Amino acid sequence: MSDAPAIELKGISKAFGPVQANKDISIRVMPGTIHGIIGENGAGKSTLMSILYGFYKADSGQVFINGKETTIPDSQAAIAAGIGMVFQHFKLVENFTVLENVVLGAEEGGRLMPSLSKARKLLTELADEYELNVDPDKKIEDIGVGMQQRVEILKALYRKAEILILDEPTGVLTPSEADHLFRILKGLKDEGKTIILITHKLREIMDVTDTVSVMRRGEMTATVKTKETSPEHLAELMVGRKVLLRVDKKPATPYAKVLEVKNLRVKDDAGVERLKGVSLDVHGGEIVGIAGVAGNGQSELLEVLGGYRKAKGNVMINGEPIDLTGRKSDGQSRRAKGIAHVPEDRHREGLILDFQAWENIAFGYHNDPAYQKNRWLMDNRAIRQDTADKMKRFDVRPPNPHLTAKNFSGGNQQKIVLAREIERNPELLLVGQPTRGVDIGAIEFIHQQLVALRDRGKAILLVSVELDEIMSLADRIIVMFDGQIMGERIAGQTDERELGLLMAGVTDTGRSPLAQGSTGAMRVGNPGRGA
Amino acid sequence: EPALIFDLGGKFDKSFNEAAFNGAQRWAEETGGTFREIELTSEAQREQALRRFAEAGANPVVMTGFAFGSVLDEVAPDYPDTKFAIIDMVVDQPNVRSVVFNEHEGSFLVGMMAGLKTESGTVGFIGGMDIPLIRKFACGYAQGVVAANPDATVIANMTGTTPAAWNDPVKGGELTKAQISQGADIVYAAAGGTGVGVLQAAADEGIFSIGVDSNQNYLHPGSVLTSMLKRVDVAVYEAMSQGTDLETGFNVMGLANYGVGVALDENNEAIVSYDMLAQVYAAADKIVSGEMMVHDYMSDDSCPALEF
Amino acid sequence: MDVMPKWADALLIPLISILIAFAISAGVIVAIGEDPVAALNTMVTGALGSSYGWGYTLYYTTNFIFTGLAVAVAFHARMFNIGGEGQAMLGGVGVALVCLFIPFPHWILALPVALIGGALFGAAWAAIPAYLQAKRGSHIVITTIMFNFIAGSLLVFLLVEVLKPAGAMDPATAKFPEGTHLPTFQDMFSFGEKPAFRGAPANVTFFIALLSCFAVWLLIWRTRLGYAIRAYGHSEPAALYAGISPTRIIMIAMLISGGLSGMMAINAVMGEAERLVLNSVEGAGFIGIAVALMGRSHPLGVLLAALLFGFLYQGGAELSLWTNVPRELIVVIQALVILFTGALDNMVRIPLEKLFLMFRRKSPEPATTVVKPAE
Amino acid sequence: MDFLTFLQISDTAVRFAIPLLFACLAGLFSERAGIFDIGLEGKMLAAAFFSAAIAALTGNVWIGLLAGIGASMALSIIHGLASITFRGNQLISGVAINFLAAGLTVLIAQDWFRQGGRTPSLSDFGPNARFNSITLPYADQMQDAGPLGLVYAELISGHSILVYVGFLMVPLTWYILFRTRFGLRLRAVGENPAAVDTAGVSVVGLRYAAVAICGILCGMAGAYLATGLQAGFVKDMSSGRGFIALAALIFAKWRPWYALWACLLFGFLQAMALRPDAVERLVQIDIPGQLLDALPYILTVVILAGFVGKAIPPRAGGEPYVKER
Ligand SMILES: Nc1ncnc2c1ncn2[C@@H]1O[C@H](COP(=O)(O)OP(=O)(O)OP(=O)(O)O)[C@@H](O)[C@H]1O
Ligand SMILES: Nc1ncnc2c1ncn2[C@@H]1O[C@H](COP(=O)(O)OP(=O)(O)OP(=O)(O)O)[C@@H](O)[C@H]1O
Ligand SMILES: [Mg+2]
Ligand SMILES: [Mg+2]
Repeated sequence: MSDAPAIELKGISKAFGPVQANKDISIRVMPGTIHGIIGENGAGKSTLMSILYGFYKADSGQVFINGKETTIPDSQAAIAAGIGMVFQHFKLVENFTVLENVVLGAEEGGRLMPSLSKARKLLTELADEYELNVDPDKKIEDIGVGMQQRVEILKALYRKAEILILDEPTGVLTPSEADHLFRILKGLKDEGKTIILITHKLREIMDVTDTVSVMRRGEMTATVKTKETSPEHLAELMVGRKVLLRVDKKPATPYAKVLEVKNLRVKDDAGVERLKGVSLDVHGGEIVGIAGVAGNGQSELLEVLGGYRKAKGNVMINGEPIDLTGRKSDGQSRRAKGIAHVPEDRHREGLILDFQAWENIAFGYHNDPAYQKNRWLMDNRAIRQDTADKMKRFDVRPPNPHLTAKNFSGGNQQKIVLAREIERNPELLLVGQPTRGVDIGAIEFIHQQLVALRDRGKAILLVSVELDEIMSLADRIIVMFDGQIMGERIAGQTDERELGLLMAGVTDTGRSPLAQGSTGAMRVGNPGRGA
Repeated sequence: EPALIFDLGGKFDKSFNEAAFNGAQRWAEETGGTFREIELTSEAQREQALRRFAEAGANPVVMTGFAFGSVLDEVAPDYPDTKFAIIDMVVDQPNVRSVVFNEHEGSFLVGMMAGLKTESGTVGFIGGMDIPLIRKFACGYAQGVVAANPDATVIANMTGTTPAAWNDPVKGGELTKAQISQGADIVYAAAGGTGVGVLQAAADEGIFSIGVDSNQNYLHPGSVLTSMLKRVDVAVYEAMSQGTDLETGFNVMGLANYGVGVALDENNEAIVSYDMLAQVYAAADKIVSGEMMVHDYMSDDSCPALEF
Repeated sequence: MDVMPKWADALLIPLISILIAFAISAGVIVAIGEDPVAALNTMVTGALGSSYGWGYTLYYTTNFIFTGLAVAVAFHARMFNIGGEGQAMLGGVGVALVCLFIPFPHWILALPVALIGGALFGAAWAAIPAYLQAKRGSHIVITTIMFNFIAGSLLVFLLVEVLKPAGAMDPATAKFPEGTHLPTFQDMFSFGEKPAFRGAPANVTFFIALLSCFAVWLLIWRTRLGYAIRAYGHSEPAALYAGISPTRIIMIAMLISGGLSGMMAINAVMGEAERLVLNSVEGAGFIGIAVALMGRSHPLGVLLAALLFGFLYQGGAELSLWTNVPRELIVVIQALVILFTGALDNMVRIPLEKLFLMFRRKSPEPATTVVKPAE
Repeated sequence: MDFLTFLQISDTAVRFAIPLLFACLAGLFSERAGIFDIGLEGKMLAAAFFSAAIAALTGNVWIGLLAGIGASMALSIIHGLASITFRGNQLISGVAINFLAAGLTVLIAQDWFRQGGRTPSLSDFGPNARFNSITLPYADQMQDAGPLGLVYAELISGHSILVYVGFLMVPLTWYILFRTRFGLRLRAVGENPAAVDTAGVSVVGLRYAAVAICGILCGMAGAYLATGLQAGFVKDMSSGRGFIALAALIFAKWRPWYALWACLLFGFLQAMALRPDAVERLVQIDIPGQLLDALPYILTVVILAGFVGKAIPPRAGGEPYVKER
């Protein structure tokens, strides 16, 4: 092993049209180490790694591999240089087998059969060596995400990668799967391989990395030794100022029951049950937070309550049952009942990115009589006026109703959605990931607005994968795992450790809905397939 | 300056439209005159072409094909000073000359030749678009076949029911092969451009074919038994010669006035026997003299010799 | 962030694309040994040089407005309706049935009923592909292509076996009765001695087409339904979230689209031929694609593009009448327009965007762009 | 329907199926690589014209075939530019290509031959100007050697070389797609181009290769029409065959062997439409020819609707591969 860095990037810049994703970035990673990269959403982490892997071309900058300057025009060159990458969004061919996916691009010779049988042998060897068990003949679409990730890692190893990049590998994993992954990574490191790990989770950084780099707004703000830093310090580096983690709020004063959910069951398009009999209720004047690893049924719960997924079971709003399957099971009917919804993904659902702000303010409420000029025509002027008012109240910048939604920054886009939903003064507000990809200043504002709505006596059901957010915002916390409710806690009376166990499907017998009639031992459930 | 409008099959269909073109060409060569012409490529152009020629002072305006009928009926009164000639259709307007042919008579004669020539006892007919006019060809042909050879069978197929049937040699070829496999050793094509495919297939498969409208004997010498001449060229030539004094009204061209007939030339003299010719001429004489009647399908929409 | 100002996107790009298409067309004319300037001259005088020429140009324009609007409405719901041809054929059947079997005393009565007949039949023909798309996920493009062919066969069957008057040779219906005769421009605008628009087929339907443009504009940009259609077109998951039913939008958008295609028959069948002939649509359904693409799916754009194609059609007919350039030249031009405004859009857009980006990087933030939130 | 009639209809069906088969396999390569192609019709038409025109001008059908393939390839490249390089809408590009071919063939034909948009008959240019039918050895003797002999003589023998090539294309396509490295990558690029890209293989290169193969096969389809089935080009001679091939492709669920059966079925339907007499004798009712004409399309719609086995297109089909927005 030489002492030249395994990877050295110098002055890397990359722009996507008008967006400067990477600005003059330099970084050194020593061989045989695990190097973490953290940064907010959109900070440019994936872009930087994709450049290293030859997926994108940098506008300028140099790459040195093991001290030698290397040009990486495409992924073929990166593979040749010994780099392997597991992308944030897997790059697998769904209806190919594991084996075919592994060989793809690394076949030997023009005929397929010989390279397949050769690969099969090698694959079993690799799988044994690294505890990466997969059935080579299963189709990708038939295996879970954890398994798919193994295939991605196997792909890299099959190509004899010495440098392995993993982009947010644990986002879709359960804690135990994540632990397994980190064991594997440590094993690889011990063999002298170099690993770059991108993650949002400071805990993981602290646990497994040797050094860590922080990115902000396309720039590399710092690189530090993990041992010499703390989570608080990293968080500060990430957002550029001191982080205030607690929300200022008075204790809740719950009123009558607003939402009552009984035995809700949902199947997805593939027929897999995603909600397996969920029951919960939310009172006016309280925020109920739902915690859980992404893909354990929280999204489906919001979708059912928001009216765009059909389900079985009973749901009542202020004592009135709502339609879960019939003609009145759509979003319009939900809104008529006083349910507002801030969806998890503002780009996919919450906004029409090509609509202007004022059209987005009417979105979902376009049938509101106040927005109509007469029976036939909409009153666009009224909508624009209303929009201007709402934008002012929610401090949307710039407060221009004619600006197209995609031209607002993430935080301001989210404020538009919140303004639209909260200003309706709904009986029940469903909120999914309200601060995903939003900077700290906006987070504070958004949290204040939610608390204010609560204090007006309205019910709020909050779903978030950020445990911190749940803990600071919710009055009551419900933990979901594999489509079921694992347990319920009062916010002030629990801690991250306890919630983390529940999120992993480990439940104590006393309070679990699952445990009734069971022997009372600790149970570990199986994770469902991730979204 | 006269004008000539070709129907959808196009000027060079080797058949109907080409005959018209030849007539106009002959007129141009003999008189040194010039004429305007247009090949229609779409249905909607019909009326436009008529009007534009009339407007531009072309006179007479000659058009080939029954499909002009209803359009001309409408346009003609708008241009009372222009004379029109239409072939294959009767249009009752004071400034229109309607030329129709006794195709059944000519078809009868080629039918006789087929009946005399056939060895298998089965002969075929391939029509273009399935309209009464083409059935008239088929019916005359079948009568001729049976007259010469009472035991013979006639198989008749139409290419289609739309104008596309005039221009589908692929289908024509396949129909021919189908008829050959049913035993036919002579096929008569009355199908415009589709006939090219019929004659080609017949030549490829080594059987005889009969051409139509123009003299098509030269297309595959030794394979085309004869052609049923429909003297569209004469009709066009006459119309153009009469010029602005075009005699309007109804004009029938039959065997009697050399409007239809059979084609004999060096390309088919080897395959047509003297005896055959003698019988055909005799029949022609009888038809002209009125001694023999060939049934016209279009007179009562029925055919004594063939079922459709 | 928008790289280009709106006007560049809406006007500059189509304009450059059309110029490229025309330049290549001129090249084609040269290649077949003709003079493009003379050709253009013939086309302009033939199509725009007389009231007669205008009468044809506007007749074609009317057809293309309907089919262009049809494609545009479907585009707004992000559906590519290639079935305009078949829907217009069926619209023709509807119009013909109405005109043949209801004895109308006057066209004022006949027109609205025939309009409904045409629109209903056209819409019905669009309904099946729409249903299959909405409920069974069958790709609308493929099903509408198939339905064009099925419509063709159906029309032949109807004309040959059912509607053809006995003894007639054309596969066409009988002439419509006098009471259904729509006033042509000649009827409407001939004052004094010399008739204007003599013999040209443009008729009162043109004004219905203009009204339709306005109606579609209102529908798309001023009504809740239009809002829902556009929202669905931009994002299906978002529409679902907002409680907009995809099935409903797909069905309604396609029914409107098919109805508009069907209404074309008023012009071509009732206004011009006054009987249903086999080929009354003549590819107008396909031209609608070009028209909608060029017009950026905006009714005003559709109107202008339809006018351009109306000119091309009439000009092309004149060209083939007086010169040796076959009418297929228009087909080539049409193909090039579709190619450059539709499929090769990015060929013009990418360099242009780079240009604007360069310009913007050099100059300080122009007033229209985003202000980054201050923190 | 007696056996001989059946054989004869089948014989016609084979000839009708071959252009469909070439075009269908062409579409299969393209669509398996994620490039939808509704321009099969146009490519076939262009190839039909250029093969006939060049065969007429040179008197050599093989040169004609090359010219046809060249013309079809040229259109393929336009389609590639539009849908791969410039990431345009593949359907719109296909529509444009169909029009381009319909217009240009007539325009050029008129310019070159002045026969109203057709080429002169190839039989005027000597025996080598078109593909003649080949009588297989002993075909004549086998005629009377029982039903199998009859099948050999009537159905198997007596087609032009391109027919046999067409049938050979089916196993060849299967082999290339499922047994070679190229095939694996080609199928992958139609399912998930990002996977191919990150595996270090050029998406653009693969897709152009697929589009080029599509061009070659469409070229053979067109050449067969004009120089094998017929002896010359007439305007619009593909008459919707490209779309029937597309229908067959969907019907076959994008698989080569199924494609063969689908094309034979559709060819058979077309052949039956030519023989209303035989059909009527067979089913005892008078089926309108138009119904037979429309049947391939109707069947395809039924398949598309998923009532009889769902046809799932390649997942990345129709979408340009966009790495950077
Ligand atoms: N393919 C692309 N085309 C255009 N812009 C892109 C593309 N990929 C990323 N961007 C933009 O570049 C910026 C950096 O994105 P990148 O994906 O690198 O962020 P990230 O740090 O990985 O964020 P996350 O934590 O959400 O994964 C963002 O503004 C993003 O919108
Ligand atoms: N994918 C993209 N395509 C086009 N423009 C983008 C894209 N992503 C971001 N932008 C532009 O970049 C700007 C910054 O967006 P981004 O979401 O990264 O902001 P931010 O700094 O994270 O702000 P906020 O803190 O409010 O989220 C926005 O104004 C937006 O116009
Ligand atoms: Mg990322
Ligand atoms: Mg942001």
